[in-house]
Amino acid sequence: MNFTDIHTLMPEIVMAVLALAVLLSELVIRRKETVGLLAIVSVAVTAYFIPTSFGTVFNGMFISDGYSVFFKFIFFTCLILTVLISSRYLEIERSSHGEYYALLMFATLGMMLMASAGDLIVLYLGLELMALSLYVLTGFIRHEYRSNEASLKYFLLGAFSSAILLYGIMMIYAQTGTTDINTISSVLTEKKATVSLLLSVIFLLVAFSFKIALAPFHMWTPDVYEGAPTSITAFMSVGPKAAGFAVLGRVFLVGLYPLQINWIPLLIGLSILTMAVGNILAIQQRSVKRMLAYSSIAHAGYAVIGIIAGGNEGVSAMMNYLLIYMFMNIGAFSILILMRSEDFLGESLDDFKGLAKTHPLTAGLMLLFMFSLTGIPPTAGFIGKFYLFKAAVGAGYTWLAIVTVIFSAISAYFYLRVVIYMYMHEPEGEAVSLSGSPSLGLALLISALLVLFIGIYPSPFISFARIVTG
Amino acid sequence: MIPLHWYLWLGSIVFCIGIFGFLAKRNIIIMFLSIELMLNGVNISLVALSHYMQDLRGEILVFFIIAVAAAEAAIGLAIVVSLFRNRTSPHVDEIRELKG
Amino acid sequence: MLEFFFGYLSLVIIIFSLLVVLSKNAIHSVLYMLVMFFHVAGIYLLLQAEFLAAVQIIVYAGAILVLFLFAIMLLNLREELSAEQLTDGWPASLAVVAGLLLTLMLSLGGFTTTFNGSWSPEKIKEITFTKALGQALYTGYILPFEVASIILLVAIVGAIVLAKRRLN
Amino acid sequence: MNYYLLIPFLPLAAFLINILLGRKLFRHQAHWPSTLAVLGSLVVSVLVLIDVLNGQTLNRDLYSWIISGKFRVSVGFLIDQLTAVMLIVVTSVSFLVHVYSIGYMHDDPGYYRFYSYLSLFTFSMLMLVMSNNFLQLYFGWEAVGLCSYLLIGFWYQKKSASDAGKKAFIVNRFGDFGFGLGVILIFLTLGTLHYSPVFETIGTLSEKTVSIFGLEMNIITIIALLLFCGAVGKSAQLPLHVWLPDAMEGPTPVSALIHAATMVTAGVFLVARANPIFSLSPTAMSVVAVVGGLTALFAATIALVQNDIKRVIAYSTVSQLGYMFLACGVGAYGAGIFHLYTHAYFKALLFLCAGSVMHAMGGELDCQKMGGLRKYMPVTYWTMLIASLSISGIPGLAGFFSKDEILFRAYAAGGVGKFVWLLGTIAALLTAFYSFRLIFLTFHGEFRGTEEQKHHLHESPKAMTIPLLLLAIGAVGAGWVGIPPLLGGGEHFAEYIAPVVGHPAGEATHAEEWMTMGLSVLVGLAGILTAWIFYLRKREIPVRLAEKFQPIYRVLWNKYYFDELYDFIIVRPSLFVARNIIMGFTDGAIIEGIVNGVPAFIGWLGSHVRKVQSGLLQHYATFMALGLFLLIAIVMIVTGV
Repeated sequence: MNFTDIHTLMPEIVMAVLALAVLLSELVIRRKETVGLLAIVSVAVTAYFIPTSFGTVFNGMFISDGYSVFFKFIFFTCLILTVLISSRYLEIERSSHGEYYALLMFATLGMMLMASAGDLIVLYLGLELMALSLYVLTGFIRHEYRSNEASLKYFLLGAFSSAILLYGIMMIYAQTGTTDINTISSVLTEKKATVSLLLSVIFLLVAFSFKIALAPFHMWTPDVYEGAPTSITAFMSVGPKAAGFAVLGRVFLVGLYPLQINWIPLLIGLSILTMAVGNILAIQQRSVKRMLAYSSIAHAGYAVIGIIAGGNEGVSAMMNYLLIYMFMNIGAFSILILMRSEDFLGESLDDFKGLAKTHPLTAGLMLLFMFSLTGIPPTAGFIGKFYLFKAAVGAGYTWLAIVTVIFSAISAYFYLRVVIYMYMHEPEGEAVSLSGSPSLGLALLISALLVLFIGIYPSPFISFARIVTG
Repeated sequence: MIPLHWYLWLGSIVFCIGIFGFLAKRNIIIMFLSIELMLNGVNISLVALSHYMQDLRGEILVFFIIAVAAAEAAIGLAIVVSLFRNRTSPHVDEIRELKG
Repeated sequence: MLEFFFGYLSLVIIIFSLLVVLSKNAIHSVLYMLVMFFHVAGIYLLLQAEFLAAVQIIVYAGAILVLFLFAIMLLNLREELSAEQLTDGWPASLAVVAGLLLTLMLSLGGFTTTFNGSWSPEKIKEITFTKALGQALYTGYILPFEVASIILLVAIVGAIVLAKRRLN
Repeated sequence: MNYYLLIPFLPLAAFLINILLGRKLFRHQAHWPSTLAVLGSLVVSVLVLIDVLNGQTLNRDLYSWIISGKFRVSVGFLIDQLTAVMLIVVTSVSFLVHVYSIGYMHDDPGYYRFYSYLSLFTFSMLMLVMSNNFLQLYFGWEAVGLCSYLLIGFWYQKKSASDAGKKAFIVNRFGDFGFGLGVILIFLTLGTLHYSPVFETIGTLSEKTVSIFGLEMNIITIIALLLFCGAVGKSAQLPLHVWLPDAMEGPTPVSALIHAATMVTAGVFLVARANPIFSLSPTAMSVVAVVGGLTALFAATIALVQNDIKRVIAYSTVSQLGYMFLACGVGAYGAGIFHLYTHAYFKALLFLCAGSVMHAMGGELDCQKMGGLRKYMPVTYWTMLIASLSISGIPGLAGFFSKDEILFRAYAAGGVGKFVWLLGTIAALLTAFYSFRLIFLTFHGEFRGTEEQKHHLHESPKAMTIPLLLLAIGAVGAGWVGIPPLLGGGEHFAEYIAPVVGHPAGEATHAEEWMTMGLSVLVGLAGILTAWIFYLRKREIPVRLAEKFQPIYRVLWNKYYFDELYDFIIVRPSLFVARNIIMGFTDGAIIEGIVNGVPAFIGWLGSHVRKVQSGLLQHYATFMALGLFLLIAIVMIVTGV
């Protein structure tokens, strides 16, 4: 790499430097909100360097292409929305700000590296950077036991999955003599699918499945999502998951593409199992936060269909789905944060009883997000699912699309149950008092508008994803 | 010359002992130590592969794995410490408030 | 001769790994681990990776294990000694792990590599492993190297955040 | 010509403003955004009409919502002669109703809600008429239906209102189901839903038949009949007319706008819009004509004896819609649309006058308890009189030209046309009679209500009377654009609409034209005269007639027992099944097995799978290891190692 290629790495460098700045800013900045604002400005500055960043450096170790840029766009938006919904929450939980935002930015940096990784070494390091930041963020509310427990579970299982990932990388390295994803692909095209090769594929598949929470490697998700601070849950269910999909797509659809016929059946099995587990267990939940955790598992099961279908069509459908999922999911979590106050969790289904009477606007927004998560037109969720199904049908997996539709129908039960609780039940006890803030309102507004906008006018997003993958 | 697969066997044995420790031990700290065992298994295999392939990648990856392991240890043990502030049990089967 | 060293090292590594897992006393586990780490370093030496052997001892034995010892000191050791060490389902775990080990060893058996990179043992011997690794790290692998430094920074920040006392 | 976008989106903006901010900001000012928006739409509609008159039509997709191979869902606008007429009708009546409601609804607690629904309705109706494809038409169709249910049940605290809303909803399901099937069939056979390719290629299907229950049917006929199903439901034709009279539970301005001038005419619009499909199927055309003719007569007979003024007007609406279908059925789509257009004004006027009367009478609807209101509310009286003269077909007024056109075209078409012409002419007699019965009972004679009501009698406020006057102008003058050549006119309307719907077939001599025209005027006058004799001169005659023809009277009074019939053949059996059979089986297993079994099974499954999620880290790790192991095992087995 020459110094002139530095522009390719500029977004990452800027993000790292600004994350350090945010970390230190708490020493000089008194007002907490300003730190959050600084984080948002940092994202904007980083995003500024994105358009000029296209290129491949370090012998293909770092790739900035349309694919990675789309994912970085998701990460940035996710980070901004998370910062917006965090400030009020941190106040309620009485936690410090500087490290929180800095760790969020480091996690995002890790995700950016994952999306751009052209080499398994960079991929591993990016993944660890993200994961380590997230372990800390999950346990950020130190005085709360649930947060500790979630953090511990996440950490131990995460480290376990990293070890499995490393074993997989080792196996791939043994078979191909390289860790470069493109070279792996070209070496594999000339090789027969031996058992040891398939073993390495499985190790990688398991490790990535853990990151995107495919069953049966999903089991950390509900516990961690429930125990983590809600703002972090919102972040985790979107950004890191998208990053997991980014590496899954890159490694499996580029590096391991020659073995496609071997891993597709496995991924289909995992996808169906994931949809089943996510949807069926979500029905059982009384806590909306935990229900959303299971729902995020189910949605990962849907999104994987994009990778199964493969090709421009499938990958762009998967990317769009993740983008859409971000808005509807962060929106739903924002409502949960809105319900949270000093001595009130506001996570139980019963807390939503009669919300339409006491807080019609909040209920209306929740209705929108629930509809979108269910996939009811004209919300964005419908568009996301539609293109996934279309990709599946186009790739010859009509039956898989039908299975997915059935599971979506089941999912309507628990999403619409929230709506029924809000609209058809009378409020119980004293009215829920909302703890809104301008930034939370802004996050809700952005999410709601985009859920509607993508639902009504999806073509720019669809064609954007098609172009960057094409 | 020692055959390459001896090293790989050694690595896989250590790796699997690590998995067993992780699955079977009740003490979180020993579980964590087991993960270090798994990493060492991977490291042995990687160094051997690297040596036999006459390529540095594997060794470089090992270097990074050790660095990350150090970072993981710091964070993991900090999590354990903050957990012990609220509960004193080191036994993983007593840490189960979040479930269902 | 090399085979003998390998046999000794691997035997010790396997036995001590098992001891780490099976020992009742957590402190003993850490100490067994220490022995095992030294022997892994021996394996690295056998493979001409003297720098990694040094790192293994300095970082693993010197830093990581000390952290572990520190954490173990927080436990109530007396209670710990009398407590059950293994989970109820350990036989099932053993079965799964044994199956896994079997498949891994079967598939890795007789594995040889056909790849021949540019870093032959002679060349490494000539310019020393440390220098070779250093050159690679600071040229082609500068990006992951920098990322690793950020990871360590995050670890420091994270550890402080998690372990410091609660604000007011 | 991009400003046409403003037409639907101004009301949409008003809807959003009112629904989001109304409760806080516009509690009592909610009419401002909505009314101004619809005024804007009206102005733009006039501009569009001018463009269309200058020959500028437009058909383009605004954007595509979903593109998937052949399947394209897009929002698009088709602006042609037909659309332009509909736009004028919808926006003008909607605007006047908005203004009228300022006075009518002024102290209702749901004021902002009312206006937001009105705006939403206007938006949906405009999207419906401006659509350039069947799917958007269908969505608009459902959306106007939704607004209609919301507005019928606007006073949801009142049980009859919410029941009427439900009834409208359920009855419309039947029609919409057919309509939906029709749209799907079009897509399946032609692979597109855009009007222009559909209409261009529909002819290729003329040879295709399918066998239904052993009956060979042309596929075009099936499509046309399915589409007509939707029209029958929405436009309240036989036998799905039962919801419309009940819909009068909604606020009166809503009745005027939705249930007289706009939404209910969507069925006619659909048939006219899809005329290339209908014209290819003589069978479907005959069905349309006969259903229209029968409905026209049938509804008019019911209206003869009803006392609830809004219901009389509602039946009158059903009857007039029948005329429009009659016209479409004989190929005179232009005449049908012409009547739709004139009818919108005089019928909206009738409803608003009725609303004005209700306002004065404190909500009273029984015309037997009124009388002599002429003195107290002159504006209402005169405008209602104009509307009644118009609907009765008195020469010179709007209704005369359009009704005469329909009857003449029906006669000229021959065949089925002659038959429906006869039905229409009889219905015209009855129309004049019941319209004037209403006028005489309400405004003439002695006041028959309570003293308190008499004390309260007053003319309505300006906000209400001005729309009445404006609509009266429409009721008089709207027809002048379609004066037949026979009376020295240029038949401008028929020429104007011809590019969309073509010229009606059938020839007739001048003598015959004079005959049909003379006859319709004659029966109109006869009807008025009879009403005058019955209700002002010799009030005992109707009473005696009712006694003498007791059975007929009872049948009419009970609206041919349609509600009872449906109650007997549909409602009760379903309730019976629901109560006895399903309830009976709940202790057993069959129905429960199906209805509750699936969710119960999933619940049972979930409660067991849930136990796996034990909270134990080891379990999770074991499952991961097991998953890893199983994946390996599967691959090993499959690859045969």
